Amino acid sequence: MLTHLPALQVLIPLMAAPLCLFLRRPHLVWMFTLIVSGLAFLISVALLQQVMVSGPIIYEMGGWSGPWGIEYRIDRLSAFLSLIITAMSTVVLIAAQTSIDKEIPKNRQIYFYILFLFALTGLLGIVSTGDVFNVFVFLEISSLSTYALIALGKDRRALWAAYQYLIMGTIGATFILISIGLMYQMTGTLNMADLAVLLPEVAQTRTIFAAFAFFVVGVCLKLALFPLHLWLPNAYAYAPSIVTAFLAATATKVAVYLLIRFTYSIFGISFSFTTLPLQTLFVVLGLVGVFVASTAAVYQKNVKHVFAYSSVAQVGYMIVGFSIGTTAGLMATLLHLFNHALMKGALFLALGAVMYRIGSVQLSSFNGLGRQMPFTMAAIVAGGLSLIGVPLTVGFVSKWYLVMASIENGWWPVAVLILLGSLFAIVYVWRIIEAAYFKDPVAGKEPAKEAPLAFLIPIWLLVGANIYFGIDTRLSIQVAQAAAHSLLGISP
Amino acid sequence: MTTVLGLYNYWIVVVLMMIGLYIVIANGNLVKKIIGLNIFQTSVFIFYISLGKVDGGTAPILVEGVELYSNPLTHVLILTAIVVSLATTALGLAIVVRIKEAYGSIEEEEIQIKDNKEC
Amino acid sequence: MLIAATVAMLVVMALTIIRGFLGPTFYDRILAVNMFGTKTVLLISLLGFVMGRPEFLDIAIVYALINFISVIGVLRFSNSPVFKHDIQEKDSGENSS
Amino acid sequence: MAFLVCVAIAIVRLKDLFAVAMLAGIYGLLSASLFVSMDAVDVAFTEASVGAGISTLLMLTTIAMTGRSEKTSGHKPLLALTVVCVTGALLIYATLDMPSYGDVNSAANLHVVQRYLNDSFMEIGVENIVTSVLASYRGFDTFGEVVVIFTAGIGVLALLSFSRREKDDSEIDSINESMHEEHLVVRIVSKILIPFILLFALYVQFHGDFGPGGGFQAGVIFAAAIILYAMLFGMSVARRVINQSFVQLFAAVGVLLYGGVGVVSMLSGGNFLDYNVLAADPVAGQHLGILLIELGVGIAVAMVVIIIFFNFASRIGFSSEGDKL
Amino acid sequence: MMDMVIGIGSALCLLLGSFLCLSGGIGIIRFPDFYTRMHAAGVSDTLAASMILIGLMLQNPEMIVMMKLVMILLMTLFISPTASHAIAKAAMNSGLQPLLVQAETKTGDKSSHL
Repeated sequence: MLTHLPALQVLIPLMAAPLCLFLRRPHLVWMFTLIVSGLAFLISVALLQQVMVSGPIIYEMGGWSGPWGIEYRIDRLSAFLSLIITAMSTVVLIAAQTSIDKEIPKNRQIYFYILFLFALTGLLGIVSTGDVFNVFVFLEISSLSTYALIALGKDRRALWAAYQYLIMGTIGATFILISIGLMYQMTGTLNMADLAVLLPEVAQTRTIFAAFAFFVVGVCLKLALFPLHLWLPNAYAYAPSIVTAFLAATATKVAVYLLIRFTYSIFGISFSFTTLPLQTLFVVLGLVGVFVASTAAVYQKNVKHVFAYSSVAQVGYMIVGFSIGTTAGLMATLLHLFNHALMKGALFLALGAVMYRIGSVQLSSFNGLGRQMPFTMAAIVAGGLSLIGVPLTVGFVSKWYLVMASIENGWWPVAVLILLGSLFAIVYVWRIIEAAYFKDPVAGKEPAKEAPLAFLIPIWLLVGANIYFGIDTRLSIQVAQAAAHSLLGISP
Repeated sequence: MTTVLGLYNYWIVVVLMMIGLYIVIANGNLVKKIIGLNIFQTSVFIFYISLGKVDGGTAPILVEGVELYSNPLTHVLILTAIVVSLATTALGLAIVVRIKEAYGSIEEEEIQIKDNKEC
Repeated sequence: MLIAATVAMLVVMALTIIRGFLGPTFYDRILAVNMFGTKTVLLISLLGFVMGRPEFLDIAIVYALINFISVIGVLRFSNSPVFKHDIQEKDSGENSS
Repeated sequence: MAFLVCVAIAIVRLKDLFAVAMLAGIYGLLSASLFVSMDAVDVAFTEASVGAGISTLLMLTTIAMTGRSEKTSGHKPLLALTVVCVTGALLIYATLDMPSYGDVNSAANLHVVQRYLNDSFMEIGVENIVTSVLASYRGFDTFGEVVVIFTAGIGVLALLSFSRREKDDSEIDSINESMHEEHLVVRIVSKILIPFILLFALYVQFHGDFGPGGGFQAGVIFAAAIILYAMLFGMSVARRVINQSFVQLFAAVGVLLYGGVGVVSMLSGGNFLDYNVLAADPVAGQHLGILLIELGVGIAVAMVVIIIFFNFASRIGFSSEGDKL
Repeated sequence: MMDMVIGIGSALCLLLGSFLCLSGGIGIIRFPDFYTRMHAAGVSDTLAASMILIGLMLQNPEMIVMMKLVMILLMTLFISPTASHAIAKAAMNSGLQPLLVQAETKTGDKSSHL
């Protein structure tokens, strides 16, 4: 059975989803989903271990090898990503039942879990496949389920946000489809490894340039890189809290993964960065994104909006690290992927808890919450500190590596700008802290109780991880480094 | 001249794609946006199929005595893609129906005005 | 001969499309769509023969069916109350112009 | 080809959504004929039933609920035009280095495909290469495709299903009652046609090995027959004939059947979806596997399309009721 | 000899069908109001389609192809009039009046009122 692990990881959530329909009782379905997600998590741990020791695993779907069939190719990067995804989904699901009970009508809860499983499947499928068209199919599985999940939000603006996301996401996916078509036309293959071999021969054609351009634009739409980020804040803000936490922690990460996978492993770094002006473009866009989004975050009234804009800013950091193009830069990006998933997961879950208790996440309703929900607010503070990049949290680690990487490359201004960006983070996190601890609660309002345990456990799990990986960085750095090395073709 | 003839097909496809994309971006009506999306996707399908066409070939179903077939792989890919586009359309329209019920309108601008009032 | 018939079919299709554009009433358009569908069925059967693979007539059958179903669909949904009102409004506007 | 451009431009210009939806249907038909002329018969099959059939129906249903005329808005199309022009220019630029249309020796037609063309009959034993690639070489993609459509079905259910069924049924009933009094002829002809359509769906389902067709197309045709029935005899009658939750379960069964074949092959020692191990003889195994998964696809697709349509259609009564209030 | 007769027969059928189609197409463009256009479309459609299909049948000796063609023919014969009927009826119900009636009601002749 061990040899089937790469396939099983995707298949278990996939097959479990239709089974949910047979269970009928939301409570049972929740348990089942949680177990399935946990199982996927265990598999991903096993896979990561295996990959770290033995190198990439290749699994041939249907027994057809190479470019003829579809193969799954798990290398360090994809194992790392699937670890993040499954870990986040499991943690988030612990809180799901409590939160969903309140936010979604009973007769739709089963569908919620099924869609959640499909979203998980899609994301896992994207990271583990070795076939570009299969990427498209799984991208659509995850996006379709995400649209529906967002539209399940209570507010009617959720529908509008979902619709916008659907339009943007589909355009993005279609762009990716065009790009795949162009690549196929020039090389005659869809297999990633095969493409990497065949592309350099035709790399100097205009068709491949266009293919690359379409791919980048398509992924950036999914990635919400500035200026294509417009769908993201609303989608995050109005989706059910659980969905927000899951998406914020995973979806953009997978898009970053795609970008890394295509530029580094398929097109090859020299093509991406020297033949085309991608590097400068990305650094500029990334930095502008950091500043614009951070500024926007400062002015938001809805706390979910604040963190959503901060997500856009964080994506900017990742893109900067990614476009530095050295091992250090890439490693910083990967670290940030992991760390950002941890902190955003914690923050949005905490917001979910607030939502659960007081039914609103407007900044004004946070007044005095520091005393009413001490544990939840403490978690938000910890997450916020991590977002700023205070030492002893994970945010510090990844920012440190990012700055180091840019200095190493001789990009002083970039390093300075990254640090400046953190200042903005201080401002917007401070506004929340100020409201929670230094303002009196609105008179006459029922004081809120502390969040239920179902929330506190996953929140503090994530916060704990935030601090643990901030202090003991060996594990995460080792994995990120190995992944970065293998991507750049350097043996560790 | 040969390039013009050889690429004419692709150019038409490009024009079609752009018309679809234009509808999606420029139109304010939600249903029409989805129709535009459909056109855009269908044009991409045509692009795929035309790159798999082989002069003098026939449909890739084996019969005796025929040596040249068109490319079956693109057909397979597009079959999958058509299904995906159907799924997207269905879901998109479902959201539109809900929007109509929630906002009483399916015009982009009216919805935005109503949203801004709430904020 | 087949080719000639195919060309004729294409011409007729063009004509029906023009009618579909011009309208002027809603039912003209349905009619155009219906006729267009029938012509497509014929075109596909002819194409099958032109290309020498007549076993593809299945597609023509599907077309005929789908065409019928969509015409019925159009009529069915044009019957909903919200809608009828709309049509009449529209038609009267168009006729007067 | 020029037809397509005309239709597309007309779609841009027309404001009447109903006409637009119908033109979209024509667009589907046209592109399907184009697919036939480019040898892609399976694709034409699917596009005809999806693009011209189901999508159009769904759009019509939606429009029936949301109103048909589009308001002219003072949108600024300038931005859109620039975006479109830039993208278009990029694509045209990309075409300049492409192999010309119909080139036998282009890379796309040489590399991977040759194996499918030359060896697939020996390895799989199915005349229709599209079917063998779809179901076996790239079987996992197809599985993904089934999952996509299932996801859409669940998404629609999650968005549109509602609990106040009893009351609305009567509402819909009253609308339908008037409907079938009017269309006696249509009803009788449809009564004759529906069994035939169902039979044809079965034919398509099992004939996919030799000619165009397969599970997906069959599923759509099957669903189309049911939809026709529902349109003519009323949603409530159709609901009585086909129970909603039963349909849901069946859709799940379809997906599970596909996946189950994969798991069985996994258990019997092959990889996921490796049909060779299903029977003693690899080719027989492939046949069995393809038959089963096509069946799975057919069931899942038919049920999902029915789910989607039913949920849309039962909303009509709901929203018109809302309008009155 | 037989072959030639069949060949000529099929060619004739095809030609006739094409001609009918074309005339229908011209009719749908040129006729003044909906009901006349409907007439042009409906009547020419059915005959033209059957002509062309019969022409095709004559071309091909294979049994299965023949069967399919017969099926298409039967279906057009069923579907086309039904669809035309449905459209016309719907148009009538929605209050769209033939040109003739419109003209007459304008001149004040009440006898032909519906």
